[in-house]
Amino acid sequence: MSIDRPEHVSKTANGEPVTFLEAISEALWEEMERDPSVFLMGEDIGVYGGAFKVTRGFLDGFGPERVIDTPISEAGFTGAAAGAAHMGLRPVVEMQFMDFISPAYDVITNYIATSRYRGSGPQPLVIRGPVGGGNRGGPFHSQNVEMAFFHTPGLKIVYPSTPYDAKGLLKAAIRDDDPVIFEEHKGLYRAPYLREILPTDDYVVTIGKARTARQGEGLTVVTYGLMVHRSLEAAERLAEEGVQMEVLDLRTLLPLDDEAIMTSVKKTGRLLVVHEDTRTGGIAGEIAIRVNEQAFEWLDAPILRVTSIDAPVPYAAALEDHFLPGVSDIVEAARYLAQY
Amino acid sequence: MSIDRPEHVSKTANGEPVTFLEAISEALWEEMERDPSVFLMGEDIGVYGGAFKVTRGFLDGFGPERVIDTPISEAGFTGAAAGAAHMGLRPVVEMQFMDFISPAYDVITNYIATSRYRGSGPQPLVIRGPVGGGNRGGPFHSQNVEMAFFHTPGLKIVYPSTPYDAKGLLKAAIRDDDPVIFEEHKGLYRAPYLREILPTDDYVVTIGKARTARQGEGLTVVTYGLMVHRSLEAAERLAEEGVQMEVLDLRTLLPLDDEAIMTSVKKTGRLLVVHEDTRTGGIAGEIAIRVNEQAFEWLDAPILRVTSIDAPVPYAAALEDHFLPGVSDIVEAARYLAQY
Amino acid sequence: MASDLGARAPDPDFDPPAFFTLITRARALRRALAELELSSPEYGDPSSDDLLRRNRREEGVELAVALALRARTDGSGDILIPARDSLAAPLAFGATPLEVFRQAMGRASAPTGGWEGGARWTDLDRGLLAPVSPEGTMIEVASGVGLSLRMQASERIVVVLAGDGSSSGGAWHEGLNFAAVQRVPLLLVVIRSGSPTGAGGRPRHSRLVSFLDKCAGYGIEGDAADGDDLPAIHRATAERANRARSGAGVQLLEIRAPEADAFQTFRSQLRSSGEFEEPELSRIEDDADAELREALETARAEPEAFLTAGAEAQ
Amino acid sequence: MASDLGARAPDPDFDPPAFFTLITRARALRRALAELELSSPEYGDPSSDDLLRRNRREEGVELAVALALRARTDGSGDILIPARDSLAAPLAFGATPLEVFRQAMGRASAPTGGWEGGARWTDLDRGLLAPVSPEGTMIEVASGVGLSLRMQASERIVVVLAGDGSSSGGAWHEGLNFAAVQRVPLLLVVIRSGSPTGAGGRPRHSRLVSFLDKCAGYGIEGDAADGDDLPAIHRATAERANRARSGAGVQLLEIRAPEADAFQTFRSQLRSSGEFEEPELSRIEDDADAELREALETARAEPEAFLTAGAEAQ
Ligand SMILES: Cc1ncc(C[n+]2csc(CCOP(=O)(O)OP(=O)(O)O)c2C)c(N)n1
Ligand SMILES: Cc1ncc(C[n+]2csc(CCOP(=O)(O)OP(=O)(O)O)c2C)c(N)n1
Ligand SMILES: [Mg+2]
Ligand SMILES: [Mg+2]
Repeated sequence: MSIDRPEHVSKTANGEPVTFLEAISEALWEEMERDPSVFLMGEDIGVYGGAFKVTRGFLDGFGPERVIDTPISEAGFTGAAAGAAHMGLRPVVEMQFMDFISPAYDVITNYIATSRYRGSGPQPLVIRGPVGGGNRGGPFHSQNVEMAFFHTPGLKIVYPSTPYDAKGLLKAAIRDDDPVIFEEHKGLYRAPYLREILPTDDYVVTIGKARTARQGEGLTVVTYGLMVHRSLEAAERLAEEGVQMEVLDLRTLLPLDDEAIMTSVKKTGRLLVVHEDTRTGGIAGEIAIRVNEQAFEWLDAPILRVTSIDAPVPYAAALEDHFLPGVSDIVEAARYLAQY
Repeated sequence: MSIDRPEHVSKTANGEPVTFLEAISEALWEEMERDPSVFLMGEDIGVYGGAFKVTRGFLDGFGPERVIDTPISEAGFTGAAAGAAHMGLRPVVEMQFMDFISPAYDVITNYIATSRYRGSGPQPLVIRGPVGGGNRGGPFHSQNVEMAFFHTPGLKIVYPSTPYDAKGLLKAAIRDDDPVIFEEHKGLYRAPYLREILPTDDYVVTIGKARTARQGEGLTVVTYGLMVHRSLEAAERLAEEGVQMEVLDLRTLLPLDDEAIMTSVKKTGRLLVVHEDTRTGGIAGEIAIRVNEQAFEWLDAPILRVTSIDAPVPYAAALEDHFLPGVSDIVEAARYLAQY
Repeated sequence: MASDLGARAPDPDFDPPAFFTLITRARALRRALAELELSSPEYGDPSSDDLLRRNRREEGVELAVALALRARTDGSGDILIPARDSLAAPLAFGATPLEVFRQAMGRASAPTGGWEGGARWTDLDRGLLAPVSPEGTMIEVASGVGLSLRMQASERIVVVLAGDGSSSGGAWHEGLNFAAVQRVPLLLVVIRSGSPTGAGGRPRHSRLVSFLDKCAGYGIEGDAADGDDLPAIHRATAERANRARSGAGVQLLEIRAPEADAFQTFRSQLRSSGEFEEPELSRIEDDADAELREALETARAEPEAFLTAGAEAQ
Repeated sequence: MASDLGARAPDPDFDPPAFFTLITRARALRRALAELELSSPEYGDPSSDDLLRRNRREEGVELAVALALRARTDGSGDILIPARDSLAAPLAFGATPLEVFRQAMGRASAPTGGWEGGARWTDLDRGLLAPVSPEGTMIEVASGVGLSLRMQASERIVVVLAGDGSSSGGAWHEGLNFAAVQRVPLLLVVIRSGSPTGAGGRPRHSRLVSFLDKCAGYGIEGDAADGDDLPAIHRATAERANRARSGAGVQLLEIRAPEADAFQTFRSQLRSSGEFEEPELSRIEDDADAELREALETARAEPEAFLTAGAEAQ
């Protein structure tokens, strides 16, 4: 299939740098071109092009059978994706904001995640959408949703931090036979500092593999999403103090890349987990117990974490800034660990 | 208000021992007698008396305004409970099986849990129902649901292991101004070994306080629900080997009783977390990182865990037995830790 | 109630002998499972097994519906999503008692290898898609199955069997609405059990009088049939299925609560109509019993399900 | 469209001056918020703010509805659950522009102390219950509010304002069905925006023609009114509210998509009908502007919200 590509999904082909958001659009476009079984569903993704314009021009390119504007019915269209996946299609559904995935919690955890176990076969589908705070979106347009699903066997969860990874991981997710929840931080979508030139060749980034975003010997920071960049900023500051922080970008949260985590922890002996999601029941806990199980003897200090506070994401700017983990919170915790 | 109590909720008054299930029935009955704002909603709880007969006789005792047979509509009646709670009532809703709480995930996490933060006031309601495996119930009648909600600020989660605690904690939950998720393990409901004579006086068990189910110096097992009894069995076996296991029954999962956990860990230096819920993303992680944060220097060994495996609860007996954590799994892990 | 088969408009496709064979097998299977105390895996508490269970009278309804559909074994037929505790309809789509026993007994040889019980497994070649317990979910899933069929411009349809109570749930609504908007070839068969007034000890699920009253609100088509009138159910199913096949979008078929024991009624009708002699009927029953006995023994002798290493990760 | 106020059956309770004052304030408030670039807190992406936002023409509808209800300040009135981005209806129930500014600007003095924005706060004395974003949830919550009112045998009712799109969600269905089954005094006002055919760039949410077609399926009562005919909306609301008050159970009121700018239309009607002179209208507008300016300045000067120690645990 060959469809005239609109300019905004041709940047890589033209050798131009792309934003995080454009990388996602390109991944979707290219997978739809490559594989006619891939199709999209979501609220306002067609005529309107999506709340964040990720699918602008897609309806024209692929038509209404493959770019389906749905009712406001997250459970309905996610369940429909499950049905279509049984029939050999590869649906990619967009949650307008990932906060609105919760009406689909039942069908995702009880139907989609269990399908393979129940002998009903694979569920090659992707649920993607914007997450994260810092946009003054208040409690229902700012959530991170990983911990709602992290506990559910049968799902994969991907949360990229760069355009390169976003494109490669989304392609991998679409080609994966398991259901993948794909989180896109709104703070990354159009961040100018992330623009990068991507390979013109088709590539994927393997699901389940972390990435060392910065090498260091002093301590390990395990993080993902927007917090990768906050952590890198913190690392710069700490480097001035002579502390070399290693930053591990998980990229995939489920399954966790135990090997990458343990390798780094065994090297540095100190672990700080940084996540934007709220504290209690955040992913830091699972990482901590895995390190206990697999690398306890290498620990020179307690495993610590920097996270949002335990509350809904507040609306007011001042509250939200206080709520979110900041660079200085990371610097402080890392310094403490380095000196431990 | 004084209503003739049927015999099956009069055992304590008559000085007879009660089962776990009867303790729950008594708590509900007594709270409804004490406080006219308490009322019940759920599927088949009225005419039929509930799938497990927890509310047998309640419709006769309190009438259809206070014992409401609902449609199969977990989101609907849980949302209705939220509305009634705003109006000064204290609804107690029953999930026929807690597995079916998932359609209500949205209203619980986004509405009920956030109400107080959003300035909409407290939500004095209880969501209770049967949980847990071992009954050959298959993937949809066996789940533990704590980790679906543990990550949500604004909720409390209670999971008792004895008739005494079940009665006292359910009363406390009903009187609490915050929303409480109350898990009742089916394996405890009618277990003869749990029958006990309860105080005839009105009493509550404070939410948020763990209980030392067995004293020991060798290592700490932190657990809850049915696994308390499995752990006590393991403790007996280990005692024969000279290992003294302390068993801490959390009783409340959210908020966690950090103080009790740290006190025990500081005493034994060794921690094993045992939960029936599946492994990845289970509560063991949060406990592990809290111990790292608060008691790392006291640890003489890695924090380990014994859990179900990462899968839906299987239907077949042989699979389910393999899936669930057994006494020998606990013995083995505890022995390893004691010898570490 | 179809008190007189012959007096109705003839339904050339309704095949009483085939029907009798199936209902005999279905009934024998349910009884065997009940004897195994395995018929109600959903309820650990034995005191609740009289609750909520699909009324056995619905066996007749299920078969009358299923026999009006295109059951194939090569993946070219209709897709049937049975109710959570259906047995009869899956049999009509080629599920075997042996498979059901293996499921119920948690055998390694069971279609789901022990992960699920009952007639809840998926075999798309036979057009069987396994339901999950949470009510309504399967209508959402069916909307996507139907969407795919529509995209393929196939003549196949997807059929969901559901109780009336499930209509109170959000999943029922979202699935039906999405399917309606997308005009997918979906036939939803609502089998009523409760009385609409909430009388008779059954809780009230809705204030509607007939499910047909729901059609306009979704912009879909519908029909209703008496739960005891098996030929009428068969005919109405065939009509609705044809509408769905021909692009008319979602079809709803309401089956009013059956009151008679379909097996007994049907059996005496077959005899009194002179279509069958007693020995013939007895032979069919004996065959079913023999099949079941053999299947049961086979399943019993087979090894239990086991977890292969790394099964957690599948 | 109410092209001629005087020609209609008189609605003694519809009070044009009160209405004009409120719509003037509501409109001024919305404009001020828009200027503050705070009117659309839900969308971080500025390019999407033309999408999905409550059409400002709906201000007239909201007020015509709200003014037909019992707004009290001592907790004895009706309970209003506005739409997620309502401004006009809350004003009619006693919310003040100052409070809205405080919310929007995240002031410590805001009714929610900075935790939420917009006119989304709860004050049951004034009968205001804050909506959350997920569509449909508030109908579930309203069913429980109504249940409580019914238990108290009060004459109060609960009223939900909602868009048409939210009707596709499970929460909408479960809430409405539960309320219908329980016969609670709930009035659901559905304000249509999209075209039912999905034309005009708006996605299709349903195949229904009118929301009244949903009533029989839930066993509830309903009525419809033209979105531009404010007195008709007012009258229909009052009628439905009375039905709910008198125990007739759930009421649905469909408001067909308004097409005119209610403020402009209403203003010229007031003038051409001779009821008001231009100076009088201008004075009302100036008063509203003055109120808003003052409120804005007050809110601006106030301190930002802050987290008190231990706020996490609340
Ligand atoms: C969402 C959900 N809640 C609760 C249950 C538990 N449950 C199993 S069967 C049943 C009754 C179903 O009634 P109906 O849909 O009318 O089916 P029938 O048994 O009458 O055929 C219930 C409540 C469930 N399966 N799903
Ligand atoms: C469950 C859910 N999904 C998605 C959204 C995002 N969203 C906000 S407004 C809106 C459109 C609402 O349409 P409608 O109910 O018709 O209201 P209108 O804006 O037309 O008045 C959507 C999809 C939401 N609020 N809730
Ligand atoms: Mg039924
Ligand atoms: Mg609308």
